Amino acid sequence: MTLDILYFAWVRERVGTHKETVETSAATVADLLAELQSREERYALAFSDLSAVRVSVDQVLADFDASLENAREVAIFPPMTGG
Amino acid sequence: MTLDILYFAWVRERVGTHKETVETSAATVADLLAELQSREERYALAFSDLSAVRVSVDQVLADFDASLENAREVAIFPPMTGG
Amino acid sequence: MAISVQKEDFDLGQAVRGLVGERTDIGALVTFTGLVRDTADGTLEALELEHYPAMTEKALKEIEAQAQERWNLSACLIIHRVGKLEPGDQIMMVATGSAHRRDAFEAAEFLMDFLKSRAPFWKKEHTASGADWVDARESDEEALERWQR
Amino acid sequence: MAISVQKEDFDLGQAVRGLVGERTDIGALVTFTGLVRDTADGTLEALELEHYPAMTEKALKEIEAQAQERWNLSACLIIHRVGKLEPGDQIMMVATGSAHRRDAFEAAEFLMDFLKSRAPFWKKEHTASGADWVDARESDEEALERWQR
Repeated sequence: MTLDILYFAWVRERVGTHKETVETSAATVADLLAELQSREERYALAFSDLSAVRVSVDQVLADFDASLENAREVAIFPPMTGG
Repeated sequence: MTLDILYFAWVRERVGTHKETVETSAATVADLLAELQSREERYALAFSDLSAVRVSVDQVLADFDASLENAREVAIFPPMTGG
Repeated sequence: MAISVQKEDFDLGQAVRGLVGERTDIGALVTFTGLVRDTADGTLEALELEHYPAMTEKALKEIEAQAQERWNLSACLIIHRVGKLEPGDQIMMVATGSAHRRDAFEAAEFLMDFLKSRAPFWKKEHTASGADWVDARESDEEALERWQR
Repeated sequence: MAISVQKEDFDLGQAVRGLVGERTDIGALVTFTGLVRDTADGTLEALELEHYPAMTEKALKEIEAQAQERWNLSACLIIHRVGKLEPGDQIMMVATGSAHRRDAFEAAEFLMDFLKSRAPFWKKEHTASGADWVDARESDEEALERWQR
């Protein structure tokens, strides 16, 4: 499937891009992260501490074991600091 | 002693005056209220339900058994409804 | 640290700007504004506010001092109007500024709970059928209890 | 019922007047304003706010809907700025209006607790010695827990 992946804050800085489109067969968010980490050092670095990373699937906060079935857009970012 | 007595809200309306100066030898607020009640019907009416009445001595909220020693100003009013 | 009892209306934005000024140590600012609420049947013509001037300032300063003692407040403001107001009019406001939001929120609630039943103001509602003094609410006394420690 | 994400500053008084309008059923109005707080050593040059536009509106609407469901709110407003701000600048505000103060206070605190760690904003502090992303605070996660029932 084709997936848009967005990165924010220091995750964006470490990955080096704001948005990319990937072809993947990952079933869950965790699978997708593992796939990216195995692909290039910069992903491995950005996701090295998963406790410091949050994800959303189609603009809704999700767990790492969330399914990517029918997903269009995944975003990866640090804990939010709004307000 | 000479005491200024102030009345507010419906206590003021029932007593019929905002402020008066009285000569009294009342030792406590309760004594003063009893003295006023015995003096005239309008006081008896205004203070008939003491649970609906609050008092201050020299601009500080006080209990009915508060001493009037050295007091200059007593105010009698319903529970406050600020804010 | 600022208290005003006045007949005139106030502007929330202006009051807060005056309170914050050029300061950069305030991260959180909470305001409460009390407004004249119409009666359920929509017949309120005016709300009249009476107060005890000699006691008001003393009471407000005491309430403010207690808030300052309990929370880390960088800024604190109380404005209370008196006189005759109409439905929708602003009655009063408090503003509390602090480094963090918890202090600002709690202090504002504390100020309001004390203002409601410990500051010498009385409200009279005028409707077509006459005028009535607003009764104190049992729930306002209960609200005070949670601050007793 | 009103949400805005914007670069421009806002005026608290104007925002609240717009929210209340000609209504006469709001007795209590609470606002929270977040301001750019300088670092302890006074070296903050700017605070940069990044967000995730496609998700922001969704998240804010969801948070607001939850507040509406839990409390009797007559009016609700969220304004959040993005971009580069300076110490003392306003970052964001919420306003909640209700018949009574308890609803307005609790709903405003609820909105803030969720905005802090469930709305997709990230803050970066720029000082003379460089730029650093602001860490999420443990206490903000704890603040959320009290709303879980």
